[in-house]
Amino acid sequence: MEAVLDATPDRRTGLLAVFSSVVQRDLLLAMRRRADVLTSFFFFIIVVSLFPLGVGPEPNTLREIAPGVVWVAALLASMLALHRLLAADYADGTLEQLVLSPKPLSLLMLGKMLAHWLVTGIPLILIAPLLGLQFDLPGPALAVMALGLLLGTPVLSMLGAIGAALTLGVRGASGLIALLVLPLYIPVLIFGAGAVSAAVSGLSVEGHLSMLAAFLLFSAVIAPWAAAAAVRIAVE
Amino acid sequence: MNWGSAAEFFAMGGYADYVWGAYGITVLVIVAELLSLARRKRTCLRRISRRVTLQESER
Amino acid sequence: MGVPWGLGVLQGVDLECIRGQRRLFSKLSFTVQAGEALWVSGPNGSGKTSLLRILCTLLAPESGEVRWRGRPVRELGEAYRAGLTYIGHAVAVKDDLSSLENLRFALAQDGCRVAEAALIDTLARFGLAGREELPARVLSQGQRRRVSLARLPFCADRALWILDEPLTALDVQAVELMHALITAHLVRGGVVVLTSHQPIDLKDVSVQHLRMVD
Amino acid sequence: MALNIWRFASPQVIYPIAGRMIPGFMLAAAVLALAGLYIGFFVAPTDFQQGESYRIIFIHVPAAWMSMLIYVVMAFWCAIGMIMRTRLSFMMALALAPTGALMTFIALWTGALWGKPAWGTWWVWDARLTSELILLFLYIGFLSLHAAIDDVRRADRAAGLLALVGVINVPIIYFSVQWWNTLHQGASVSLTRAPSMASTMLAGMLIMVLSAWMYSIAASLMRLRIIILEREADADWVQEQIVPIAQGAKP
Repeated sequence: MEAVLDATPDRRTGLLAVFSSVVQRDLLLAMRRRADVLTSFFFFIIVVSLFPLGVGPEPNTLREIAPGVVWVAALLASMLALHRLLAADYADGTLEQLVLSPKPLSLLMLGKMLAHWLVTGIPLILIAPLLGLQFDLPGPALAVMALGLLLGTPVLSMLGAIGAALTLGVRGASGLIALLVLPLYIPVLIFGAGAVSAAVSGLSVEGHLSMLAAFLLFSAVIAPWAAAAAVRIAVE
Repeated sequence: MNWGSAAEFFAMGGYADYVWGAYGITVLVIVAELLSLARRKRTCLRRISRRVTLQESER
Repeated sequence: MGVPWGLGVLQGVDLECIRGQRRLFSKLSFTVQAGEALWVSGPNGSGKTSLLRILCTLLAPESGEVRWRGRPVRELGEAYRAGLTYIGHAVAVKDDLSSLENLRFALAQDGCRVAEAALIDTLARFGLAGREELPARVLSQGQRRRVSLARLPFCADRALWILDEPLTALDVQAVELMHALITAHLVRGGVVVLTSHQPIDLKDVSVQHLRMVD
Repeated sequence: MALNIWRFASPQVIYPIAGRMIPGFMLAAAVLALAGLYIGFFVAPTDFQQGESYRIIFIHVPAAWMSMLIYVVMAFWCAIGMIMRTRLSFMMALALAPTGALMTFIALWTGALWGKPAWGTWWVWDARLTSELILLFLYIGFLSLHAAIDDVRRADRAAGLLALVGVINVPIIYFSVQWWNTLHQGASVSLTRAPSMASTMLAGMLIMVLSAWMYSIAASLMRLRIIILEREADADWVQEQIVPIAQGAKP
């Protein structure tokens, strides 16, 4: 009986270990619930494939609308998965423990955003060029699309996490998240889709991609702080 | 003075629908806002006074 | 890096809490010395949980403040959280993870890495022998609470324990184990604040009783 | 303690003060509006390009500016509320939001009505109109988040944080849309770029901006008083002082 009373831990770990434990746990949970992960992935594919049915198979128009279609679908797919990011932790009390961790909450939130991006963002980046082929996009445009998504989808996860945190435990949260977060996504949509259409018409894409990189850095600064503040408000 | 007659003024150089439409909407919105504020205040006061009379009847 | 011992004093100064439109309590003050427990009791809805959440900075009081060793906890921030363990009313256990994984991640999140063997040994002591690998989904409410309580042996260097209804759904043996754990922590000079409907009678340690009124 | 100064601005103190200020602001708004419209319609000349339809700017530009300004002021009060933890600041933000949303709504409609004769379509994807539309979404987001959360104190702080995140993003959204607009249609389409303004046109517009400002303050203060009543309904100062007056003579 005595031994169990003060089994002092082996070692106090630093910030990086705590950060990676948050990411690890979320990835493990995502793997355990693979169905959730695939729904947003298939949602992306289905939404993109709907447009040729609606607009018609004519390659020129498809090539024209492809950048916008793929990016809007990416926005919606990543937003679909946001609700899962925090809602379960809020319900079962684990989010409280995260708030009470001795490490800064904004960095732990960054960990959750990273986990969300790895689970929903990366599959979009990999499959998007494939779907681009359906829209008869040339090779370089597909590369720019993948690169644009690589820079843009983390921003979607980060800004989306703020919306998810603000709507924790609120009625109709999934609809509300869209209303709160989509306006914030607009700059990413403009420059992401703009990059692909510039690539299609052979123009330079450096400007667009550097703007996306700027948004990435900008949201990496404000999103964790804002999400942490929102979580503290929700947990109160 | 830009306008020869009242009729000319209301015609607004052929843009009557657009100009008066714009001002009409603005007036409509402002009046609607003020009315809704007044109504909201009335219902709030009525609810409070009903609660006051309720408390007094209990005491 | 745990908070050093010595003057382990937790003070509530004129605490006031308003939830929704109701004032749960106001002008609530108390002092808990090192090595002393504070047992908070009272009917449901009397603000027990809110008081504990104020003490661990999850909830900001309407007025008044909480002091740890004379310094307001708002100023201490991370330093205060580093010396604090809070086990809430909600059992912080993920259904999809096994009890072993739940325990490991709960401790990792608090910044302490523990060998696998020690985890399994502790879970066994908490009556979960053989159930370490099962997903928490299949465990009973009492077992799930024991998984979240299994953290406590590893929080010996955390001066302040705040436990919300730790004894609910526990069988006699687990309650005994909890009494032993809490007593051991108090003997080390720590401070334990807990809520419970059953009286807390610990041998040769002082337990202050704070009764909340509805 | 330093914080107490803010406690002084308690709802009970502000309620009568706001009450006295409202008639003044309303009167100022009316007088300025009459003066502005008089100049706008009877003094300002016809625009050689757009004829008489340009006179819509006397209502479109003030509404557009006010919608932007109110959002910033709203975010300011939310920041104050979060830093100083004063509930009155949040009430002020909540009082401003609907008026801001209505100003955005007016700006959109008058913009569309102005664009129709000039470009033949009701909706022009002009940079400023598009940004105005997005600003309306931000207002709606603020109001619906606040309405969706039952606990008033949490609703205040959550919507307040959204307003802060929003106000940081407004310039980014504005310049992205601006850039997007110039890329796709070239600069010529910018409808609402003020036409070469005769001084009287400019004067009329600026007076109308002031009038819109006065009106927004008055409307927000009226809504603030109602929010105070709703939130302090069971406070005794409301029940003893306000209700009897309201039932008896006009306050």
